Amino acid sequence: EPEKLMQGLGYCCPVLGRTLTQWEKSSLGTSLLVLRKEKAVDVLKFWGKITGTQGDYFIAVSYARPYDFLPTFYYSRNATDWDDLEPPASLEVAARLSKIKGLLTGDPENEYEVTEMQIPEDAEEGAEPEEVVLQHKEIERVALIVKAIDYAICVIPKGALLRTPEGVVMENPAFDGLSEKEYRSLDSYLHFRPDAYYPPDDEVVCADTDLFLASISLDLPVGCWTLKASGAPTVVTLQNLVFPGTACFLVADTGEHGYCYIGDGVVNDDLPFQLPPLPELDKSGL
Amino acid sequence: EPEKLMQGLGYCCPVLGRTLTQWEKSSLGTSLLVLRKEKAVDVLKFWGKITGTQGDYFIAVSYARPYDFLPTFYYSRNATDWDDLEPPASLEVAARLSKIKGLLTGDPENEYEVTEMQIPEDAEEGAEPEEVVLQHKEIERVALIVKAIDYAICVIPKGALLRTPEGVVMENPAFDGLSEKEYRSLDSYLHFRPDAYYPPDDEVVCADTDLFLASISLDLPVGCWTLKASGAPTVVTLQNLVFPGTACFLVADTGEHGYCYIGDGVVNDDLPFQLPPLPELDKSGL
Amino acid sequence: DPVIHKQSRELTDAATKFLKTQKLLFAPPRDTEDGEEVVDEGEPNDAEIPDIMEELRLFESVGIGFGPQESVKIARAVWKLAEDPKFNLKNVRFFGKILGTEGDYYVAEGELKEPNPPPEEEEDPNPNVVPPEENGKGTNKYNYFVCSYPGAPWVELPDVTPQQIQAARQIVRAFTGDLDSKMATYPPFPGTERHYLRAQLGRIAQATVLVPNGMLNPPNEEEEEITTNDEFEPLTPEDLCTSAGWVHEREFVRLQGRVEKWSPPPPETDDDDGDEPPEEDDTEEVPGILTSAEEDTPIGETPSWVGRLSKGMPAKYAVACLRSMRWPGAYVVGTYGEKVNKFANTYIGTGHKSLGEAYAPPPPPAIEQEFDDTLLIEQPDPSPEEEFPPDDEEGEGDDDEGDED
Amino acid sequence: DPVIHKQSRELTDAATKFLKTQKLLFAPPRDTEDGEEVVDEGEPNDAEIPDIMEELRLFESVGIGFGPQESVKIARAVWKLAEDPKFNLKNVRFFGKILGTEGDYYVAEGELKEPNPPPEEEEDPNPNVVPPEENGKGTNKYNYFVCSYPGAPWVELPDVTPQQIQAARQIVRAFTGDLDSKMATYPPFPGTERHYLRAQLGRIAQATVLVPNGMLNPPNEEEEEITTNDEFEPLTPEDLCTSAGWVHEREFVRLQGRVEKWSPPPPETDDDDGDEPPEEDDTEEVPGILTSAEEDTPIGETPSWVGRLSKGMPAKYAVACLRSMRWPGAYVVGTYGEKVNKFANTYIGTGHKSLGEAYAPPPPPAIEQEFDDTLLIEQPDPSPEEEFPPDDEEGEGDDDEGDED
Repeated sequence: EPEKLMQGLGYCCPVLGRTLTQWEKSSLGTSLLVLRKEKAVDVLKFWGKITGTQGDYFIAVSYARPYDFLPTFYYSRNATDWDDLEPPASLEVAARLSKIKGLLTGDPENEYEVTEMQIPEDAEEGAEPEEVVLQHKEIERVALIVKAIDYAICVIPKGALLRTPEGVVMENPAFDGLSEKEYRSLDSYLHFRPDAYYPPDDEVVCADTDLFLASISLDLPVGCWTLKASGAPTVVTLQNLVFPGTACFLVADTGEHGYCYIGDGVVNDDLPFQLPPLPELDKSGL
Repeated sequence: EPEKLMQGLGYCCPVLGRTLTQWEKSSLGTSLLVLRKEKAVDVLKFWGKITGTQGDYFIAVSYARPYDFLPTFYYSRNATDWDDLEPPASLEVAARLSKIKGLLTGDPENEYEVTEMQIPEDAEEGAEPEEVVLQHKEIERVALIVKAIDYAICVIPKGALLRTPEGVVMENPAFDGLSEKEYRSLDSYLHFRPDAYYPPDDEVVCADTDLFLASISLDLPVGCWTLKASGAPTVVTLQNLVFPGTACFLVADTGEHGYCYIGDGVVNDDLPFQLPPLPELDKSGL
Repeated sequence: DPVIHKQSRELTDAATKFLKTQKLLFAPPRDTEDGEEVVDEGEPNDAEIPDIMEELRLFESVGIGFGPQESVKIARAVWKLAEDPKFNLKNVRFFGKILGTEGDYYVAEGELKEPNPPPEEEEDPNPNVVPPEENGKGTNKYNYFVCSYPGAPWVELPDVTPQQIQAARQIVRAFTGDLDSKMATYPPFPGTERHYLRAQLGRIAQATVLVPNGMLNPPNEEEEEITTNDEFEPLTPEDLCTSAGWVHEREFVRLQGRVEKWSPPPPETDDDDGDEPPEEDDTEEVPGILTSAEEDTPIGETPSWVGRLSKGMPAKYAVACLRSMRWPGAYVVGTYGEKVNKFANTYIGTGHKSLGEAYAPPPPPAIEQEFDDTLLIEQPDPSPEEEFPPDDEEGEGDDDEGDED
Repeated sequence: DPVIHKQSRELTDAATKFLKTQKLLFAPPRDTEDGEEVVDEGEPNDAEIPDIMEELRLFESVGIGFGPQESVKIARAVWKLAEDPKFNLKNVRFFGKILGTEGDYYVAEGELKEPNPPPEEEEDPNPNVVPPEENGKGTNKYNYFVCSYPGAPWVELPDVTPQQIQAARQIVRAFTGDLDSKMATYPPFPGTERHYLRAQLGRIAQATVLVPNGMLNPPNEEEEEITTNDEFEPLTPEDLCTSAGWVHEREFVRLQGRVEKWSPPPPETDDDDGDEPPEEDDTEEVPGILTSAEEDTPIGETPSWVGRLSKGMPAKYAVACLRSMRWPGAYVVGTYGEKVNKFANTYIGTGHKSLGEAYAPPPPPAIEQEFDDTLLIEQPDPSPEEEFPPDDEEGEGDDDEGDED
């Protein structure tokens, strides 16, 4: 929420080491309220900032409630003027986009070329695939990055949402935080992935509802989530090391929670090598 | 609340033009949590800062609930270590203290001398009053100033509290802010003065309960309250011009509210001369 | 940020308009989408402006300021003013904020590249009335710009007249936030709140704008203007923490309401108002330029300036703050840099001078020349002080001859 | 601030202890009430420290930082370190933060007034093993201090050995936050996380500590040390926004893991490990002192440094930021001052160098001399990259000879 932006950032910044500038905070504080009014949405949240070499993308997200719908993302280049961030057109496009590496520039119109083997549509049957050069705009990459990160880090504490027998997902009005034992365990944090939400990248679409509210402790690679409770007492922060720049927070005794991302959108592929062996293995090995 | 300190200050600072330094905010954020733990109180709020020539007093206040009890004040000179702020010993002492003028120094032990005409206790009946020099410490003045200001600015929006038929005062769980029409009217803001609370200075003790939850629109001099809604939209701020440095805020659509004081404790005696004539009179007069 | 939100929120139209105005503050200057608000009259102006964010940080470290969000908006609003070709400013700074009863004024102060032309002469100027100084000189050296919130349009205030300065010295009246509100005061003030505001801003600036002692050279035989002292050794925070570390930058305003003395033409017939005895004026001792702030008249036992150092950091990096007891709300901050002193002035207050005692309106003039219908308003209930004015009028007198105006 | 509060809150004992430790950060240094925590061993030390709050403001204006509250705690914690007579520092600065999986390290870097004495000689030093540089020189010129949160006690890290530097260059391993955790890596690392941390900090500093180009004079005939250039004209933010505006301040670390070249004694019998061919070392071309950051080796098509200017303020006051692509998390910021460039370095990251391609462990040595039981641990599941290491090994080689270490 725009009104809670400062508070949420206050929890996330100390663990991220990255922050919004005063300028950005001030501008967002104004422009998100206008955006919420213009889009006439109930829930509008600041989602994060993706840094390019020349400019940044500010991302906001709105949800319709009850929560059975896709989140809608918006982006802004100056934290003032907002546009819709269209999701990748198809899984195919998403897969293609995910092949583009390197830093973003900050210019949504920046063109990337992807070379791909394709069978021409008008070709005869049995024709050889040909090399095709496809052009994509940077903003499409941004949309994919946002989806991928959101898929990974949209996390809610256990008990914050509930599903009615009719299948409607809604906030649990009785939720008031987690106990100390609970908030120190990864098992208490669940992925929020509404059914209609398709996974990014080239993963298989998973239509069953297990992904919705699955515990993050099952995420791979093992150890990709860190949980720290050292900042303010009663505030827990989670970070997904696969996406450096992510932070989720929970105020344990009030149940307030949220997440944000400030980073350059790069995935840490080396994580499996970086993580120390699991404690048990460590013991047996030495 | 320590947790909401930043948010409250965020509403008050723009109208005050005075703020806590980063240092002070950071220190208060830690030490108030420790104080709440040590005093084992439910509600502990930052109340304000009183500036002296050499040092400052930071003031916090705790309430017991239900609200039939006196607020308890605490003070700190470094925003880290807290002591109890004892209320003035008696109305007599309060009256005497109110005669001391001039700026505070910031040293609680600083001694002030007050010369007073008194009839010596051991004197015969009908004896003439003699000039007596009495010494008072600065911290006693601070306590009086805090009481006086709190009496004036402890304001709650209409509907935020309710009194049960048994006379118990408690928060109204259904309170969720004021409508636009309401929040723009001074009539919607009420003094919070629990019965047991005695007025400062040399006013008559008012035992009846009218003072409790009286509207601030009746305060004198007429025009001493200013109401501004220009900061963030949906946030209203009130200032009592008799005590420059006071600010109350209300987030109109959520009902969050609070107040704080940042100033040197000086009362604006010239206010009646400064205020322009009331609009009606103005019209008829010109 | 939290996922759950309790209730839908409707902004009022007024709030929406306010937000949209403020949003323009952040929009890139010449890149606004809806054509309506674009100020595209040629190149942006290149007025010099100080590093406002840095200045606001100095103030923040001694407890003065509007909070981080508002600070950004203020800095941006002043920058927009500096860039606006319409105002054609040579330099501009954020002056401060005047707190009013219904609304506030954010104030910027600057010099024009080309001074405004003098207003058209009145048909029959009274030769005995002290004339105003022309724009760009003396009391009108600086121009003032006000807006009611950062992002709202800036309004240029008119030049001040000696009569307004004189009247402003005799009244205390709260600002309402409406530039056109009537001044129903006794003694009467010639003008509306707009002129009163301009007069007070000038008085405040003259009395409270300080620079570190030694940083500027007074005019001498070689240089007629004030020059920067190239050999200046930056002062330490301790030095800057006493009034001896600072000198007044602005020129003294005489009793007659001008910086440069004006002598009336030799009287032909003695028909003056009796109010302005020009001979007395001749005896006025005027402090020189760059007078030390140490010499400002104290308010009774309270010194005119009280100094404090910011806390919590090594002494070398402390920020020194002097606050004016004479004009509560006026602050000057300074800090030691490697080769320079960073410093800044501001004023955040109700625009009133502290008299050191309860205000008592001046006694009515001996003979009323003309019926003044602005006096026909009802006065607020008199306070005890008003009904029984204190005998001691020294403070008042002191004040008018003293350190300022 | 709101009057109403919903529920009572109980802090856990751990949280209370944490808060009380942090509270001490703010307590006046020698005025703590409960005697237990008072460090009262003589006068406070007078280590030079930069204006950390100002530095953190520069970082904040380009989006790097921990938020205002944490910033104050960090500044205060570093100040406490500077004042602590136990550490006897000549100077100290906030270096940055290493993010670990279980906990983080806040890092300070400084020089000691008196270098630590060399550790006691091992009984029979292998004459062919590259000896470490002594404290206060070369790779051990600076000492590093870490704590797990601002207010927690500072721990001094040990000096680094050439062997540790060499091993650190070949592994990527996340930090856990526990200084004593074992280094179960391949190739093996001689030491615990403590030593690995020290080695990485040294590598980061060497590769990413920059100063504005021209501010320092390289050693010449007259002066043997680096001196400050008194004629230096401050660079503009635009200058500081490219790697050409900056030079490396730290000396280059050779392949052998030392700044100063060490030549082994002439071999008597050829029984060396085969790992350290001293002759090859002779051919190493070492960049001179104060090399331009422009010459750093790019990572494929990505330049080694990417520059950005802060937004929203006049260009003159913009803050320039270079971020290192080689060491993601390393930043240098600089701004134009009236007579000086303010600038600062920091590192906030996981402590890993970017290789520009997926990491592949080096191939095992040709002949294993001795059975190393630290290798007996289970490896994590190999990723495709690991199973099929990319053919192209250039980036890797580039990297080791390149701009850093």
